[in-house]
Amino acid sequence: MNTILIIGSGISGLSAADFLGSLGNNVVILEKEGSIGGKILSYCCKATDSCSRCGVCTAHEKLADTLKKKNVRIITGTDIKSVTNTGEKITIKAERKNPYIDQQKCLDCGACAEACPENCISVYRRGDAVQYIVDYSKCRLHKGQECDVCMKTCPADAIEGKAAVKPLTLTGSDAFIATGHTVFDAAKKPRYGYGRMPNVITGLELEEMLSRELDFPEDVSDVAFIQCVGSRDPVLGRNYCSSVCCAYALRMARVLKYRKPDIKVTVYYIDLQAFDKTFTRFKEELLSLGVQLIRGVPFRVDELESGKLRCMVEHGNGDETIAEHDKVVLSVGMGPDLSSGEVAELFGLKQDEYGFLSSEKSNVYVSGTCENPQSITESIASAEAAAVKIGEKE
Amino acid sequence: MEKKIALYCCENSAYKAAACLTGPELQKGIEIIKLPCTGKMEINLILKTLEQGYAGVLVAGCPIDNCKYIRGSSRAEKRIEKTRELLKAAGIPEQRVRMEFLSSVDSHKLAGAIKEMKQELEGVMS
Amino acid sequence: MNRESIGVIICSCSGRNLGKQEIDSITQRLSFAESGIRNMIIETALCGEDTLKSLRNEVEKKGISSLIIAGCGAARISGVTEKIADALSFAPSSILGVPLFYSEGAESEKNKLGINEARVDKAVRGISRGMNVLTSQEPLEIEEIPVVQRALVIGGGAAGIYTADALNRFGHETVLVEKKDSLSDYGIDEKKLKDLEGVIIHTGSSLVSLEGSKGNFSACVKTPGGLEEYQAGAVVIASGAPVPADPKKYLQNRFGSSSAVPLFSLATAYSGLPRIPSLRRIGILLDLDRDEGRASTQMALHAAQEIQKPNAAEVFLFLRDARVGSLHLEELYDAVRDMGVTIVKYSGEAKISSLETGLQVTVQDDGLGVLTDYTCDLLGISPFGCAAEEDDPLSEITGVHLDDYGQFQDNNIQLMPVETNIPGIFTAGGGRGEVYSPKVKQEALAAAGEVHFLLKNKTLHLERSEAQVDPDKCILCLTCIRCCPHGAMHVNREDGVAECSTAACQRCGICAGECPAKAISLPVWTDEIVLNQL
Amino acid sequence: MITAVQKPFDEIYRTIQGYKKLLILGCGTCVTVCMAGGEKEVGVLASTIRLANQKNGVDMEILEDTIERQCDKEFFDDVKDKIQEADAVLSTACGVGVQYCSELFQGKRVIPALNTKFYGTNLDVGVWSERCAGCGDCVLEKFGGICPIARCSKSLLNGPCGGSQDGKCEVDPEIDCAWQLIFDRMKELNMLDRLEENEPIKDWSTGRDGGPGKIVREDMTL
Repeated sequence: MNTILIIGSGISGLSAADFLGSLGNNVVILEKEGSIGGKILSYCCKATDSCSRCGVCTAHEKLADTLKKKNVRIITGTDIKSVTNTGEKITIKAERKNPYIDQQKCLDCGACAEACPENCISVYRRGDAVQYIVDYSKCRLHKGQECDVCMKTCPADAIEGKAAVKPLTLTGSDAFIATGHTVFDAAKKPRYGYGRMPNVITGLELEEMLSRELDFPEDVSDVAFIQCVGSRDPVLGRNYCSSVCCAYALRMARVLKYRKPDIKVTVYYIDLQAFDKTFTRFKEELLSLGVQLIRGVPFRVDELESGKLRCMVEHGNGDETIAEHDKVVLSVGMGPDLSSGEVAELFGLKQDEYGFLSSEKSNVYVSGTCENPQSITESIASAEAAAVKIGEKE
Repeated sequence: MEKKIALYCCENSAYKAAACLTGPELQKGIEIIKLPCTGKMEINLILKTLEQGYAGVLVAGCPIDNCKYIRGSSRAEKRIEKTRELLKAAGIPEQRVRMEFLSSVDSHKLAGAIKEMKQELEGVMS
Repeated sequence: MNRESIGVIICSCSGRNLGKQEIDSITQRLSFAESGIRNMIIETALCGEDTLKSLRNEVEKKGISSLIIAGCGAARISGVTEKIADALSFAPSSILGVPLFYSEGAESEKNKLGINEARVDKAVRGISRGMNVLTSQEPLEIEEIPVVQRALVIGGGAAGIYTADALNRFGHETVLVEKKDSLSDYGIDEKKLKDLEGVIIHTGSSLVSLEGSKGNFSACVKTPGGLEEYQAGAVVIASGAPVPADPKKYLQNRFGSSSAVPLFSLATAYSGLPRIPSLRRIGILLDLDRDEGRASTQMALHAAQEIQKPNAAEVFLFLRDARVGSLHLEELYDAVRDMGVTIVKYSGEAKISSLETGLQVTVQDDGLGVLTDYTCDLLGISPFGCAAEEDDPLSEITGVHLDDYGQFQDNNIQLMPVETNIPGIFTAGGGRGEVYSPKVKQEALAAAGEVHFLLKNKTLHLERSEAQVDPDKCILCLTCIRCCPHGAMHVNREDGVAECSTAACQRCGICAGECPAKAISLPVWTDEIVLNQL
Repeated sequence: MITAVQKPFDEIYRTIQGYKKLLILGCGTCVTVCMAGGEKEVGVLASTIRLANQKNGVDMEILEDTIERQCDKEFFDDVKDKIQEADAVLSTACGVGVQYCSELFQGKRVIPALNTKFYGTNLDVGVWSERCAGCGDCVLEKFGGICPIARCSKSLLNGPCGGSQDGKCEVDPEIDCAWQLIFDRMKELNMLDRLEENEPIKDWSTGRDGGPGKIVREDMTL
């Protein structure tokens, strides 16, 4: 049976692992971070009483399903050092950070988190998925001290490592690149005041807020979303539509209206991207809820003395819309992951002018948001499609 | 009288969300009952639960269009509505039965619903 | 199930979950001896590999055939029970997990040596309930259903061809059925078509009936040579977007003018032609009845480019929003705009009225904020923006639901990308919603993957836990048959009662909830079992 | 099929006051199909009454049972004892079942829980529609299979009244005008000329107007 090496444990990598594992392949997922799941961990469920089909719950189910697979191994905290590819065999030399928690062996007893003298270990518990995540920056091992408290405490021998890192060598027949994306750094668009004005936040930050809290801050009664921040912007060298931002912004607008019906929500956009199978219905629902959709994105955001944020939009006919909001959410677009260049070099992949990856090698596959911006369901489809190609080879 | 709530959970969504609930105040006086789908929830099952002395029945299922079985939670929604009508007709506070829609990753919504229901019951049952 | 064959495991991993004294207290309170349960195993680190081995021995020695496992949090317990069921080769329904929540975690530290009554209580109640459940149910049989090693693909467009091709490569016998007289080549590279060698292709054919369920469908296909019967293990619907059957005629009828033509014939009609003097102003209209997606936008942009390139005419592109949500579409959009194509983004409805020559398009121009008229000598309209005149008959034949737009597959995230409400039937491509061309192939491959996943097992091993109909109570009111979302219920004509298919039933219990005669029950979830949890 | 709907709860609840032991008796045929009085509905009704009793401090024991049909005496055999034991029977059968039950058990109070509606069809889950009025002299052959007696609000036999508008009835715009349906159907069947024939005044004595109906099949009587 083949061993397939998957780089990245986001939704795309997990979907591929789930599929390939179910077909009986041995799968090893290498994950750079200390946690499994990639970006989905911070996304919120965007359902009200009815689902808006964002896919965050299904992504978590994929995560839990994959964790249950015996022939899928997931190694977190891994840095890839070198890759050799003979065309038949791929050898990856990597370094794994310790302490390493094998989430598949973990019994969720919580002993390690309690025992850790530096409180490095936190629990991520959502849906079916439970993970114990190490914050390496606080860990004694990574400060050059000796420590094996967590390792000794674990009743399931799920924690490994006395030294700070462990070198690994992995071989496989195929490599599956699913390194994901990084969202645009909103501070690079200083006109919107991100980083300077506390009430200007990114879509990702709103996701995190909504995924943890039920109540939106009391004093916030007027929220505006600004679309296409870092997308469709040739000046920034990002002349492409990130395709998912309209989806998440409009879905979150709906959630805000649901949780706090009096809240005023405005969405400033260039073009609304249809993202649902029956998008017109979705749009009609938003309008009936009173969400204001305004074509045109503000030129800048000003903070007034009252603390309000003023947005000014100039329309095609010279008219202006000036409105004040309590909070402005910047819908930051997807860009290639910061590690893309490195990954491209290691695996001999092509990078397009924006930095997105593609593969011309017969045993290296690329899928998910490292290939181009896409939604969760599209990522699942693209991962399965690529996995099918690996499956066909047998 | 202790105001106990029977929390009927769809095993695909709310049950998982309930499993992630921490905070003892939320679990006190809550009995979690697993269902394969809220579409299995019959009106009579709710009424029988109330007969057994539970102050409230909270049925938590997948948001509409998120039901693994397509129409389970929308069927449940209608049945719960019908149950509330029945209770109202019988002079029993309809707040004792409630439906909540949440996905498996929305634990905090469940916590909020339980809290709200407890308060409501406090109001109608004193 | 008799009590002697039930084993109880209380996981005491790390002593954190439950301490020694607490376990003793539980044992005492459950008074196993009295209740007839003699099998009590306590293990630490329950799911370790070593434990599983000793557990297997223990289970065999004591003749245990069902287990209650108390331990873990609810999130983990199902994983643990699955793992143990797997290791012991137990049927899933004969292992019950009783989660011991961790919410009192902080307290446990304090009480490590003492007894936390709340926790003990929870465990005792949970285990007693579990015993009630297990004793009230009979062990379920496992049915082995052979899977027909053949796939049926409906639709010979890009999605269907890519699906059939991938299935062919997997080595599955594949039947491809296409309504038109030839397979489409739109969106496919030529090489692919040759690879379909080995696929049984019926063109000019259509599916007329489909019976059976996952693993064993029997299909009747009407071909030019007569009716063909096929058995198939899985079906893929790739029948294309629901658009008017004859878009050209439809548009002519609707707008009373031959100047309204389908978008896809516009570019081809125009390409390579010299400037046609009478056709000076060409319009392209998107989002007529509903908002469209990237595929239509791409098609419109290409058409605009083709016409504008030789500067043959003045081109107007009317759309509600430019759907450019993919790499390189934005660039195409910019290029088209830079070429001089007038792009009008409108809001609300577009009104089209017929003139003596040509058409007039009246839209609320979103940029200018005014109602504006545009006259066009020819107007290309995207048929994907037009509502289909009638539902696809395939929906009726296969039982696959349509969404609000008449597209296959309910608008339900659990089914996406390629599953449908009927187990064993998948869908890919434009038929399930407008799909951008590069994604069509991905969906097709994903669908092929799902089919392969189903067919690679020669038999389905299914627990007989499907909905049970009590023939004495069933009055054949048809409620269950009409309500079952998975098409699993049907009439057993011999006995005159409703019957449930083991393979199609998804064990959701919707039918049991609906049955007015209370004739249906779900074995693992009878009312007693549910109420027992209280 | 006979269709029925449940009476308002407060009406039912008023009528059962004063009994210490109440049997709720379901019927497993027509009213089960129309979801008004089958085993499930009996359970729901019983639970609701128990809850109301709990709240009002009423001491009442409630028994539940459902038999195959309440319009045939043999089916009552299974519940004979229960009926005797109870102070009253709350029957969720149609009017036939309620009467027959009280006929069989002389001296026992039998209370109807349903309002019997009409002979109808189950158009879809949860939707029933009247199709027959039981007039005793079927005219469907003349009207393309659409009954003007049951489906025209005024039971007109010689064409629509003046209140038919856009195919809808003046009594309620939700109701299709039966005569529009008949016209369309006959046109489809190419039999419009048949509608030219004058329909004589109907003899209503074959139905309700002739007094309570009775059928005797001599060849079948024992």
